[in-house]
Amino acid sequence: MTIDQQQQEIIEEFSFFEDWMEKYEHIIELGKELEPLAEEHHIEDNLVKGCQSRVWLHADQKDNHVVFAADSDAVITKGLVALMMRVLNDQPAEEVAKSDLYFIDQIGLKEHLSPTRSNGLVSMVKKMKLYAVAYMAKSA
Amino acid sequence: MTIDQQQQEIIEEFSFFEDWMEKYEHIIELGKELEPLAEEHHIEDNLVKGCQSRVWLHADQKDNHVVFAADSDAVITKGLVALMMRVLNDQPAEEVAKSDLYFIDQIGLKEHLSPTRSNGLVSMVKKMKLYAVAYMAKSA
Amino acid sequence: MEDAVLIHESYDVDRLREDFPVLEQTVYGKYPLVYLDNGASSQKPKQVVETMEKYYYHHHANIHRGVHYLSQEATTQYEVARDKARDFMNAPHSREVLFTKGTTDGINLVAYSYGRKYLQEGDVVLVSTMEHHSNIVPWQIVCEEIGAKVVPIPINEAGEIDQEAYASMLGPKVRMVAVNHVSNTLGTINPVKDMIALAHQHGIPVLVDGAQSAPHLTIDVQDLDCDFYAISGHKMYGPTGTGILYGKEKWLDAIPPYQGGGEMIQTVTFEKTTYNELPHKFEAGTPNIAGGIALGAAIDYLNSIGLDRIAAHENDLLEYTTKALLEVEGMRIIGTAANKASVISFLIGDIHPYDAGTILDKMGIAVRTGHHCTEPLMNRFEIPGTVRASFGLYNTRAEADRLLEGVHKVVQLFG
Amino acid sequence: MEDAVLIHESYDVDRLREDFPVLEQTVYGKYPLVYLDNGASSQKPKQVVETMEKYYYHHHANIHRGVHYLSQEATTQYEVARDKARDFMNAPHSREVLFTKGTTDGINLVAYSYGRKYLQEGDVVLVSTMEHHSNIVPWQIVCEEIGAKVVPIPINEAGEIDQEAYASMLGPKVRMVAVNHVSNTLGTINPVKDMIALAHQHGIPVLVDGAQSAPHLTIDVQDLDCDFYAISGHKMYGPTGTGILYGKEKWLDAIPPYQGGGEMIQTVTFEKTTYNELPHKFEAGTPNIAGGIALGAAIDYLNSIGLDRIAAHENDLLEYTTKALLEVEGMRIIGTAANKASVISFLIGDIHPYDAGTILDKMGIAVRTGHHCTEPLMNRFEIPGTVRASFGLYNTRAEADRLLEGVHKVVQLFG
Ligand SMILES: Cc1ncc(COP(=O)(O)O)c(C=O)c1O
Ligand SMILES: Cc1ncc(COP(=O)(O)O)c(C=O)c1O
Repeated sequence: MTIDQQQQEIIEEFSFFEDWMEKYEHIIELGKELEPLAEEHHIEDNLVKGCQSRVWLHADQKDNHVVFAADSDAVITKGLVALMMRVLNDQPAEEVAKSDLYFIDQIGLKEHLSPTRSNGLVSMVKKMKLYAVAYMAKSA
Repeated sequence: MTIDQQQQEIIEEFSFFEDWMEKYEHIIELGKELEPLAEEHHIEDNLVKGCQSRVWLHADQKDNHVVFAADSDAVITKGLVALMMRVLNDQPAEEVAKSDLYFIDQIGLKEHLSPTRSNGLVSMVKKMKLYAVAYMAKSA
Repeated sequence: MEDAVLIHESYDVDRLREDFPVLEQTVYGKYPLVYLDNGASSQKPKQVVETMEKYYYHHHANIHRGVHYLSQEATTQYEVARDKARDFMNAPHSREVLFTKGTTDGINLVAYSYGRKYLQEGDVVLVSTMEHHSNIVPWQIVCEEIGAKVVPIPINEAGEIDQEAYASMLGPKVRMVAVNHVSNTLGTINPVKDMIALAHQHGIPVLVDGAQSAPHLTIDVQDLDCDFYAISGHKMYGPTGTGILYGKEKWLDAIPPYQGGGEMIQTVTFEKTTYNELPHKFEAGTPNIAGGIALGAAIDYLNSIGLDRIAAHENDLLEYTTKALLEVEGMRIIGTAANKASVISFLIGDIHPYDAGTILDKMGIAVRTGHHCTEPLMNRFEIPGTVRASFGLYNTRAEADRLLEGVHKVVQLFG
Repeated sequence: MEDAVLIHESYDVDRLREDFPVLEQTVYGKYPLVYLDNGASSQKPKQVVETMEKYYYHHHANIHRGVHYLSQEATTQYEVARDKARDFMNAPHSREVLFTKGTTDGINLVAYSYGRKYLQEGDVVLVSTMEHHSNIVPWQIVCEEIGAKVVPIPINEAGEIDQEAYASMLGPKVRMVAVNHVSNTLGTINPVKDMIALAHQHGIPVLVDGAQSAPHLTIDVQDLDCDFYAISGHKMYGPTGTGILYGKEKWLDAIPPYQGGGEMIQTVTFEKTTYNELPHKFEAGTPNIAGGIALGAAIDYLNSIGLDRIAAHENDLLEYTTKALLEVEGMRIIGTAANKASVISFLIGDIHPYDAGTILDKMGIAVRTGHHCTEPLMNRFEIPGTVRASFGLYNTRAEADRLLEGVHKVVQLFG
């Protein structure tokens, strides 16, 4: 699936929830289910600092695709990380670099991506795109 | 005349004025008539700094009395200085030291004695009393 | 006990809430706001906002040195506000009462001006482990420049300063003790009076960070005998961008000015500039005139209720909430000092504060989460942060119940 | 000429005056207030005061790092205000736009942080002879500490910076040029763009004191290519206790922080503290949140009228008043630069400014008298001070006539 198809799928998935509680329950579920980040990647270098919660992001390259693995110490952040992974993981570097992540807004979680939220998500997304750009440069 | 008598006299004098304009005309008159301060007393040491206008104050002792001479570069300040002189000049040091200068308030010129007015008057009055206290100490 | 009931009954919190229009709102469409983030900033009563409005609509002008009517009027109001602040802290003289932007600004002033005059290489500034960054970083900056050191006084598990350790750390190299009166994270009320007396035995001055005490305790700088005391307007129901720094005249006279500019000078030439008298020496530039005057209104407001009665009300909420929270499984309260103000930091099991805070927020309950600008304290307790509920004069038991309801929901979701 | 009339006609000053309730009063019982002290501080339109009120009644909370609704809301509003300030000055990035207490605060920040990093013994800071104390004393303080020198650039009789002298003074020892855009005493609009270009040829950065330009001129920091630009909110129809400092990112990155505290750190430990990114690195402590947001409203207000139209209106008042004043015998206008903003400083014969100001005040006309915090300038002209009338967007020709009436009265009384 393309990045946009993934976003559409998530938007649809969230459209069934009646209120924020159901939505958050789902996010928490996703957070708990997120594929664990290998212990060796829980390192300072992979740490994306947020003041409220911390995010670890590991990136790798496979063909022209970027492969991410990530984790957070807060479950809600982790759930949002999981959504980001569904959208951006294992996608062509070029697509990641130019992606417009409108789904967060559309599922009503915009505030979590506010730069003042300090939960590490904004910085994580920025970093994911930077990785993508870097890989593109390398393979160019 | 005592300090209080002088104050009463001034209050009466000012009670005849119909409006501020007449009052200020009188003050300006008094300012212009103020006995000039001898050139040799126009010195840094006698300067009472105000930010808006400057006052020079010279003090001397005669018997138990304090004798003042003063000047200002602004005419209105000079007029007020003249009033102060009438009240405090050549009075017993003790009386000067403990004097309560209510006349300024009663003739409606309180604002000129506000510490924030920066016209040098407040500092001058403070200095006059300090002189009086100093002379009392000397003669005690 | 009967007295406590009396105080409680005569404290008409519903009436007081009417003074705070901001409290009347619902958030996220359906939840009446429960504002429990008073430690970060309190709300403002109408009396304060209306004072600013009145000032701007009738009296505004730049102050000091203006000859005209409005300027005299504005100056008088500003200086009256200073007098109110003096009374509020029981400072001996108004010239020892400086207007600042807030506690941070006040502490920076002291760190800069006192530090530059009295700190030397190898000297020590003692701060407690529970200090707010605002009472650590300014000292680090000046100490680094001079080659001095900021050394933390340890605290115990309850979150109280280790007084024995403190006594043993005082010595000839120590040039300043800087501690808060009330901890913003733990709620601990520190025995600053005793600590000051002890420091003075060694000839060491003490700065008290009163950001959290001002809205809760009666401050008496003469009784404390502190050398400096800094508070923020916005935490005591006053406007943002305001604060007061009390300093003993002997220090304020001795130390160099902080900022340069208008107001703070006597005369300026390119050869030699001389400085104005106190308090102006430390008040460069056009001040926050409307803010200062409105801070005076906040002080009037606090006095009209009475800090004692406010404290009694808040203590009731503190006890009530603490007791109820402790019944939640896995509840851990960070900060269990014997003497506490109405601040409760907690963690539930291994639920992350951000998770808890997010859900509480969604239920309309405003608490703060994170390190509360006290990272060394977080490191001391080896925790990433806490959830902090802090009460103000307008909070109610019903709101405490809402918090508890929220906590139960959090447990249900993450437990 | 027709264009000028058009601008004038379409500028509905009576309408605008309705936005300023403070102007409606009579002073001393019978004189409608004529407020001509805008150079010291301007009045505030309802739009600004109502913004503060609305903020406090609906949105207040401490900003940044708060997870809850109100905090997010307040943060957003504050950052939107920063963006407005960025647009107002045409700064490239919001992170180059720092909130301050005012111009004095902004200049002190630069003097401290830039000075500490780049000034060395024997270095020179150039300022003009017409600088406000706020752009002299901060430099004197840091220079004295470091052993550098503040050197004045001379001005001519008209009150213009001597550009030849300036060019000749630039050299390898000069580490900073600090000049105002518009002189608060003379009204002179300085050719800062050319001066900056010249300084840059020598690799010297330039700070522009924009306290007086902000309410009158369009500021474009990219076009000017200035390194720092400082303004005050209270002089541009915004609240007291606010200001903006623009700084080029390269400098703000390179220089050390100014105040220490919350907000401005990345992490704090007693071993090592690291600083936050721009703009936060320079914004320690809880800021003047309501003030910043209301400053945004002041910018909106100015934009809604248009600075060009305001300037045209004020220039009309300047010309009209200057011409009429010059007909008074003994009139001496201090500051006759070719390029002037709406500030008129004058002396009549040897009438003392304090005398003139006192009588004008009694007639309800608010002007400023004294040295206007520019003592070196007073020394340059060998005068004790001036009477200064400064116009704002709401002043009228009828008010200028009142000033003239007052001046005639002064002449009659003291002449
Ligand atoms: C040219 C100039 N610079 C600096 C200042 C200082 O501004 P503030 O007092 O707002 O800090 C002023 C205000 O009087 C000014 O006119
Ligand atoms: C104990 C303590 N000190 C200092 C501060 C800093 O106060 P402000 O941000 O108002 O400068 C705070 C506020 O968070 C605090 O709680």
